[in-house]
Amino acid sequence: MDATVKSHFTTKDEHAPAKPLIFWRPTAKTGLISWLTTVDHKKIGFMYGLFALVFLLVGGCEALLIRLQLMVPNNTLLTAQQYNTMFTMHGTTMIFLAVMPLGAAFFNIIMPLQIGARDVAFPRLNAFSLWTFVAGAIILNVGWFLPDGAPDAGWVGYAPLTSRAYNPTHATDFWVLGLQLLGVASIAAALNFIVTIINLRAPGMTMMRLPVFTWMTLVTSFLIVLSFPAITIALVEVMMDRQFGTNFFEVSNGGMPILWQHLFWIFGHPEVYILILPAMGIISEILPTFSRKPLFGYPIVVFSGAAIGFLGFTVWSHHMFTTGMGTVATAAFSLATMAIAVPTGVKIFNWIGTLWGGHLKMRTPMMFALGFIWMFMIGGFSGVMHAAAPADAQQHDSYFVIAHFHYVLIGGSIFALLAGIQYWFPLVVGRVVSDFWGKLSFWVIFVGFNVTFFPMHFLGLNGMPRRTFTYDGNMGWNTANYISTIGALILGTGIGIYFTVMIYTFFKGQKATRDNWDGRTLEWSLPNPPPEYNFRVIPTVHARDAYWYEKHHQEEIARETAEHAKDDEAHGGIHMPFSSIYPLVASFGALVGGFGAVYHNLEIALIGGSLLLAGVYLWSMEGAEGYHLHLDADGNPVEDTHAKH
Amino acid sequence: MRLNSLLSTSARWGRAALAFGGIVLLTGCDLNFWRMDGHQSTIVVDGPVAVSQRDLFYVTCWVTFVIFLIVGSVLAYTTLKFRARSSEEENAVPPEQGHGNPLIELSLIGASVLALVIIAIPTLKGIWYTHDVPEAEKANAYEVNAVGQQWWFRFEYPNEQIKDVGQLVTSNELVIPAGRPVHINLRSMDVIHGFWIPKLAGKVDMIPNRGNFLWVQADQPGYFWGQCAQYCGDSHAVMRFRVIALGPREFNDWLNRQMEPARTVKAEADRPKAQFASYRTDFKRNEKGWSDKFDLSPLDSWRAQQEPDPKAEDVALILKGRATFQAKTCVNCHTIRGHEGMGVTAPNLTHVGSRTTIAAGLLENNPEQLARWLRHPDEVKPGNKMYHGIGGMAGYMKKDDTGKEVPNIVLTEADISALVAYLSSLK
Amino acid sequence: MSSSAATSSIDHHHDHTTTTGIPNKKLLMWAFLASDCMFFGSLISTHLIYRLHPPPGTPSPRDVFDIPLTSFSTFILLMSSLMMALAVNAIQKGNLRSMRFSLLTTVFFGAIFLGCQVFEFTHFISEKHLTITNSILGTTFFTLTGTHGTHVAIGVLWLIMMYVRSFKPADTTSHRFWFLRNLLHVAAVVGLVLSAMFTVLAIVATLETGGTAGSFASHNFALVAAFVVTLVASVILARPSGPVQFSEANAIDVESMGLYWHFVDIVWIVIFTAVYLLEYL
Amino acid sequence: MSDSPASAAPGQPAEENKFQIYVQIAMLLAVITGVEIAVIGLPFAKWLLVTTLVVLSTVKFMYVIFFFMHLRWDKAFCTILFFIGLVIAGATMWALLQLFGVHESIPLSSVALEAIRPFGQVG
Ligand code: HEA
Ligand code: HEA
Ligand code: HEC
Ligand code: CUA
Ligand SMILES: [Cu+2]
Repeated sequence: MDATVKSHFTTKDEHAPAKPLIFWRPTAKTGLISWLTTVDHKKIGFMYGLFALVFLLVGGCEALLIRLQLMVPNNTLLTAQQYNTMFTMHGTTMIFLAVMPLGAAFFNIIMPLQIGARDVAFPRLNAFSLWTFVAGAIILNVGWFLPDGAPDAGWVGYAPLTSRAYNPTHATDFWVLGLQLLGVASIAAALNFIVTIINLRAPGMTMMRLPVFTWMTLVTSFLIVLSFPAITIALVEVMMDRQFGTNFFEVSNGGMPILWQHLFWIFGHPEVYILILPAMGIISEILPTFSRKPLFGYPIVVFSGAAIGFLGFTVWSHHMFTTGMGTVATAAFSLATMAIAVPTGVKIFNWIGTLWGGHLKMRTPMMFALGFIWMFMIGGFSGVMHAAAPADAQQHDSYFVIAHFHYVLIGGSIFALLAGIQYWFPLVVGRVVSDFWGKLSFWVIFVGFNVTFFPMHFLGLNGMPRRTFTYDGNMGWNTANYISTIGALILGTGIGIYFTVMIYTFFKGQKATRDNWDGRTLEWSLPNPPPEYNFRVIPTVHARDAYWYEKHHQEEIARETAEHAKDDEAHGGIHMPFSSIYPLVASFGALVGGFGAVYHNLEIALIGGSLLLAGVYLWSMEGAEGYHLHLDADGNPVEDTHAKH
Repeated sequence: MRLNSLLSTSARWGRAALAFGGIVLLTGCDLNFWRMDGHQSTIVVDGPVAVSQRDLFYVTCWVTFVIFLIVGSVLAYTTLKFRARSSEEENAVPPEQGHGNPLIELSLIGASVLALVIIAIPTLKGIWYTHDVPEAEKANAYEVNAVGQQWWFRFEYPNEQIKDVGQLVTSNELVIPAGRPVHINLRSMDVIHGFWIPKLAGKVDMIPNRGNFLWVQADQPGYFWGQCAQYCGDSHAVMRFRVIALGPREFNDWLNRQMEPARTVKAEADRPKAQFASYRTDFKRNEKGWSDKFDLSPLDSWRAQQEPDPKAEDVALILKGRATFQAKTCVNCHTIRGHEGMGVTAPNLTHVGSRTTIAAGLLENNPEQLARWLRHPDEVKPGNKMYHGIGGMAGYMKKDDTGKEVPNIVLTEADISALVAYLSSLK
Repeated sequence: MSSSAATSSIDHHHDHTTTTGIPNKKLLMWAFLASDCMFFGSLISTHLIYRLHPPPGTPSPRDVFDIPLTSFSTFILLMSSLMMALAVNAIQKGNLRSMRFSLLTTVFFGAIFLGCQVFEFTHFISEKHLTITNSILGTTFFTLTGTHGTHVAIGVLWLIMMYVRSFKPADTTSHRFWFLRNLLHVAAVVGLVLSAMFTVLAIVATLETGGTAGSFASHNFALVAAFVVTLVASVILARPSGPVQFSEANAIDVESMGLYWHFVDIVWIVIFTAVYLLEYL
Repeated sequence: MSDSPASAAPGQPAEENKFQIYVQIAMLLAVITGVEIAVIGLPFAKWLLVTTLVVLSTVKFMYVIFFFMHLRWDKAFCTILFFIGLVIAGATMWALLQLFGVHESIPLSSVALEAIRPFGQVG
């Protein structure tokens, strides 16, 4: 390390310099303040996960209300308006507040560990992403508690239904600004991950040695960074229309509502891959570990992930086959969509190849992973049926679509995320979930899920439209709907078991051994839970499945580690970033500003904006400072050159 | 021992299946959730467009089903075969650390591409076929305009010009000639709607400021269910419509009658005074709006609806209804051609009595349901414009100076029965 | 210009602490700019799509636009890009004074660009009757160029902050009030830029309406006063007061900011062609 | 620009002559802008002029990113990173313009209504 780098840290002089009070750096390691000001990627990831799980339950309860309303024909449990609010918030919540942040939680906690880094590239930016996400979530949901009500224009918010004329209350403004903030949070986080993966890899960790989960993190981050701007612009346009009377979607002045759909789906389709690629990454970690052999065809799995990401930008109009695009455009998007089945199939084949010849350990994560392959395959096949545009003309906006995307979203994303939680739980929390209860929850979820969503294929083919709060009893939909609701209750019970067991394990579960599953990637080389500084010594990577290699070349690695530890000490120990309050301040400013914008209140918007600006300014002035840690033989900090505490 | 565990596993599954079946049977359902022969089926269909779409669906279905069988069997086999059955097996010397096999991977890619080509070819054919009326039949095609509005449909017949008035306009029930391609222009006046007659063709959206169209053909005379298929606000779910396909002669008769102005009932000396039963008033929210009889053979119901039944008509009441229609400002929004009214923001009611449904396909058009609609439009159709007003025109409610909604049109039960009698007479 | 001693010790193109050798901040900025391509891509697409099918009655952009003015501001923005590049060049060689000068010039050009835009907007609105609400052309045009203008304004603010930051004393212990001074300094320069801009705009307005120097002074006394005060304050606050912290090591900060600034410039290159020039064919 | 920095080996910082390079490029950019403005007055076919303008502004674009923004001297990785965004954004813009350019997308508001389909007055 050269001199320039060190100059960022305060070790030059023994005494920390006197600073204006505003540059106070919080040092608490426990308690509320420590969580609010933390820049530790593991804590941030943990909070992402916690919020996401809460919203998963919220979204799930909304889903249950939807299902209860549709249990029997002509039901009166919910009013039309309540129902419309319910599916809008269900979709928005599940996608933006549950699955995406759960993905972010894994990116945050696991990815730096897998590449042998001590943190992400911009720890404070990471905190800002988290808090801005929280701000967005608040704005999105605040309508439940206000007279205007929560958003009810569908998760796709098609113009001109979102215009003042058709949606005069602030509900839609909440939706617009909430999503806007979530977009900022996601982009900031994704930029951070991109830089981290590219720049913070341990020595020897070449791109083609990256664990597949990290690769999928990278691809997902690119998708976020490149797709969110489209919806940002679309939302800006809606907001301008609503607040300043512009004409983007105002038909009487020549506006074209269809433009919203294009901009939305330019974002929206990559978005669904943002939801599935992390899941595929998780599966690509679990299968090798529990088969005790490396991923089959690593390069092609990685490449197909990137190909899916890239192709994801070329197919958006398959959500618009019924908008009258004309034959040529329809054909082009139809073919492009089918093409995605190829790289996706490659993944499925390689996963099976991974299993082939392995010693399959049938533990809970493995059960969910296998469930994923089956269910995702079914969801993918109905996707291909949609891709055949003329057939889609019958399926679009029917329950067939609902069946398709719940198979890929629950059978795909959620199954994989639940698998991932079980898989990394021993590492992050240090306890391991009971195999019996884990498997039980899996089977209940698996059965409940299929009972809920399989009949929906038939509902859709039998002409049941989606987003309908009621239906008549003479349409032939009664049985399937009834079964589906029973299924949802079973599914809910399964998820209930899953989380109960999880919470129990968190407090009382069996302690996990180090490297609980005989893991293959670097995160398993750490004690559980991993210390604040992650790696005592930055590892040197010699092969794919770096930790597996380490375990089989222990002497060589021990020698290397000892040398590097000495080097580290010579450079003044492990440097750690200070906590900071300003990311939180800046996000709070964004929250206030968001409210100001919703209510079209200039003063509040200005206050929020100034807070945001002040937060960012102070954040930049306080600088990326940190302190140094020295460790004893057991890895406990012995001396902390950060003098004041 | 293996057999034992297998037995106990299957016993467990069996019990689970029994329990599940029990739940379902107890609640009186039959398990045939896979039935696909409803009024809006996309599988049991009646026209060439829908047939081609269904056949394409079958292609995709079979191709993916075969792939599923193959991949699934391999996956199942692998899982069962390589499963570790004991902790010794789990912790045995790790298996060979293989890294892949390019040949297998490439051939699987090739196979996938091939499978997709099988789907792609009929897809491309279908895209061009379903897009517009085939060239050869263009000359024979009949033209209609369908306009979506929150939450009902207006249908226009540009070929049928009425002197001094313009084209023929109807609402919520589209009557088309059977055995002939029909080219439907799709327009919207407010938000995006979707025009979908599952048994005749897949949907196409009605998008403001966009000139979409669709073609359908009903092979036989028939009665078809239609549905708005694009979320369009509160009452999207109950934005429905009906399509009636008629043979050439019947269709022409229908057109001729529709071109006539609204029917005026004359007092005739020998006509007995009809007795009106009082209408049900205790409808629950979302309660179904049709009778079982209607459902049995809807086309016959429709035909029966065309003919006035002078014996059941109370002339005085009808006349009173006509006056009420004007007095209560219904005319601001509705048109009854030949009688009063020039409103264009609401369904054209000129021949409303001859339709089988009202309120955009939601309710059967019988006196009881008509009364239900007039009494509580908002309960029948949440948010509807007849109740809340539209485009500055007050409905049952209007906005006062403070922007609060206050009652505007108030109908007594007497008004309602008069209006029902009048509207029902408009055959 | 040949190498000063400091130059050789710092290699600007390689950062040993990162895997690729590219500094994190630079990578972050490039990734962000990739994202911004999509951002402006969507916005420009919106404008062009509506230009493709204008509703009847849309005013012709040719009757609205003022190509000489826009060409001038395009030129100005290009020059600001040049100054930005020179600022990076200077600090990479440890030449603080030269960097400050270049930064200020960049700010100056940026402010001129913004001033032109303010002038353009007010002209379009008051004389050409093109507003953001009265036609789709106004809607997309003002939103697009306004968003670009906002990017420029953020850039100017950032430049000013970087400029002021270069005065942060090396030894903050002996300058207890350095942060206050820093804040004041930012406020002074921002005030200077704003007051200068609006003073010039006021002069132009006076000239256009045929006013005299006297009428200008009487109408805009406060503005001129603010200009003078902030100018003096900026000069005073910029007086050297001992060694500063800012050095070649900060070149990466300036460089990342420069990337942003240049990007705003290339977006304008595209807008100038796609939004303005193409209308004249 | 004949003695362009192309002669400097990549990776080796061409610190010495960057000042001149920057100034030269700025001049070049100004000149191209001037040419662009001149081009719009020329009496040539529209497609030719459009092509010329697009090419010219692309050239300006490339000069700025490769010289002012140092891509030329930086690791290729930066270039790749940016071009991923640039290419996807460019391709999306192109696709959007194509989609809206076709006959189906002509909004009703921009044509006499009859021109698309008979669509009489409402009522
Ligand atoms: C996790 C999210 C996710 C994923 C991964 C996918 C994956 C795919 N989706 Fe899906 N989709 C959604 C989420 C997702 N989708 C959502 C949320 C909507 C609805 C949005 C809304 O309207 O609200 C939607 C809607 C949607 C539509 C629009 C339907 C409509 O509204 O009319 C279409 C149309 O083409 C489509 C297609 C596909 C295809 C082809 C894939 C492919 O990627 C699938 C590929 C996978 C396989 C094919 C299986 C495995 C492959 C093999 C075993 C190889 C061999 C197979 C073949 C050769 C066929 N999806
Ligand atoms: C990742 C995304 C995701 C997930 C996980 C889910 C999960 C579920 N969704 Fe989904 N859904 C969407 C994304 C998702 N959904 C989207 C995008 C839409 C479209 C919205 C739109 O049209 O705009 C949609 C729409 C949608 C509809 C269609 C509504 C309509 O069009 O009218 C339905 C109907 O059944 C439905 C059902 C369900 C069910 C039953 C679950 C279940 O999986 C939920 C399971 C969870 C729980 C049940 C809660 C957790 C458990 C407890 C709190 C314990 C206590 C409970 C018990 C003991 C019972 N969803
Ligand atoms: C503010 C305008 C307005 C007024 C006033 C109004 N209506 Fe309506 N009416 C509508 C609209 C809009 C609909 C379609 C509602 C829907 O289906 O969503 C409708 C539907 C109907 C229908 C069903 C038509 C069909 O074919 O489905 C009838 C019958 C009817 N109105 C009768 C009346 C009577 C009688 C009055 C006077 C008491 C009246 N309307 C006053 C706007 C109005
Ligand atoms: Cu109209 Cu839904
Ligand atoms: Cu999609």
